[in-house]
Amino acid sequence: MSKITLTIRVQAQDFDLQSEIDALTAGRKDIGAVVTFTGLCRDEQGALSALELEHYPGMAEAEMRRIAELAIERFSLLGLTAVHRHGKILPGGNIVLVIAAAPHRQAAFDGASFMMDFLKTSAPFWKKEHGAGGTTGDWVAAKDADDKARDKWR
Amino acid sequence: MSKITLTIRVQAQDFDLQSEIDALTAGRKDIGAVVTFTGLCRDEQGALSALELEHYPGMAEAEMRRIAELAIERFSLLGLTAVHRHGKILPGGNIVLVIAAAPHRQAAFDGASFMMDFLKTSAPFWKKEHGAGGTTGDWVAAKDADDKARDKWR
Amino acid sequence: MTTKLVYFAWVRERIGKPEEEIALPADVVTVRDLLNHLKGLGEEYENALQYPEVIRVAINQEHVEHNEPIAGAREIGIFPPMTGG
Amino acid sequence: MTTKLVYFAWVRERIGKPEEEIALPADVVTVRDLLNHLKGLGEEYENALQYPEVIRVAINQEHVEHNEPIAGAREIGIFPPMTGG
Repeated sequence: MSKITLTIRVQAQDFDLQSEIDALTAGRKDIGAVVTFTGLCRDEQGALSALELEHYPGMAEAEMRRIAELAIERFSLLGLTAVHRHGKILPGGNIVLVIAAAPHRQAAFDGASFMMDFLKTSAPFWKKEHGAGGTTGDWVAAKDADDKARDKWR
Repeated sequence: MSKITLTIRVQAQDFDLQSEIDALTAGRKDIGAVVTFTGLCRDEQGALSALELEHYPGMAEAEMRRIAELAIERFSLLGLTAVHRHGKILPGGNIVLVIAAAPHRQAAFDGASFMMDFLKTSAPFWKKEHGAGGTTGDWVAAKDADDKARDKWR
Repeated sequence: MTTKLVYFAWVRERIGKPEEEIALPADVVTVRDLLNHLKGLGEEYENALQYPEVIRVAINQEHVEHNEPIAGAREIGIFPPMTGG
Repeated sequence: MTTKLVYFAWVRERIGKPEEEIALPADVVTVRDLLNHLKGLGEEYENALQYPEVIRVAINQEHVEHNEPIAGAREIGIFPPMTGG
């Protein structure tokens, strides 16, 4: 029986990808493929001073764990890590990290992609834009494309 | 016009994921998604002492660059890094790293997956297994599954 | 007996508080009944819950549909569609 | 005039050298002709190129099919299917 490593965290501070991977793979010889997804704060127009990430404490972690367990089961993953930041995040900064580990590459790619598609639509986080001029902007609207990305896994 | 960062390396030494990502994303605000793939040396049965990676110097880099340029074009990537190690690699050690950066997540996932599927079947690298008892084992056979994974992109 | 309600994002901003304990009438049975009841509590609730079809609800920190009964809920979360990740 | 041949993995091991310069007869026109010609050079070549259909060939470090003409090749690489990644 393979050991399955599941790590879920919601935190204000930044994360370090290599140390998160090391925590998942250290001392193991059964992992052949690790896929990571990092979501960053974009600001192509220079109109943004920061994104503010609000979350539902407790439920955010519980929902991420529920999705992670589905992904582990469906793709026979050996490990899954999901870290979501909250609070103010500057353009270029990290928002979310997902790491999926598996014996082979397709399962690792699918596991990470599935986790992100469901996290986007089900985990209780909300983004608000703060304008470059110090103005408080709008809450980001949910996208139909995200629902479609999720529904392709049915 | 967005700057596109393309990095291709074949090297004996290990790589550090976070610093490779930092090199790709530093100072940019147009990247919203970074997907990485790390391929590791597996040894579930404990029968392996090391994998030995042979490559065709010059052609290996050229072929990786050719595939990377196809991926950048096809998925409108903002950056792509591919690092492949050669020489002896111990079980649990890193073999290959691919990083794809894009404005949104689907392109980053597709870019990294496409790069790996073509790298596996087209880049001139060969794996030989060294047995746990000090025996020199067989060359790893090419897999039909890898050809199929590549052909799904046609 | 009271129920704890927690609000997030623009629902929280429009209602003007992050949470409250309220007593619910006996005829508030489902999530849909709850949203309609809240809409009657004042302009700020009306403004927040104007389009109940877009509002998401969690009972005891699990997503539920609008036809779910709320009996036994310790905590009910009310919020817009999620936009994390 | 000679052509540089480079061998990799089990093709290299069976032929017993990583590279060589050889003079090719005028009737060796395509990659397929080359593989057949090499098979006639001795047991080690016969052993390496026994199943030419699995052998991959690159001219000047680019993959080519077996019907490709070799005229103008500075370097011809001969190797098994790739197994990197």
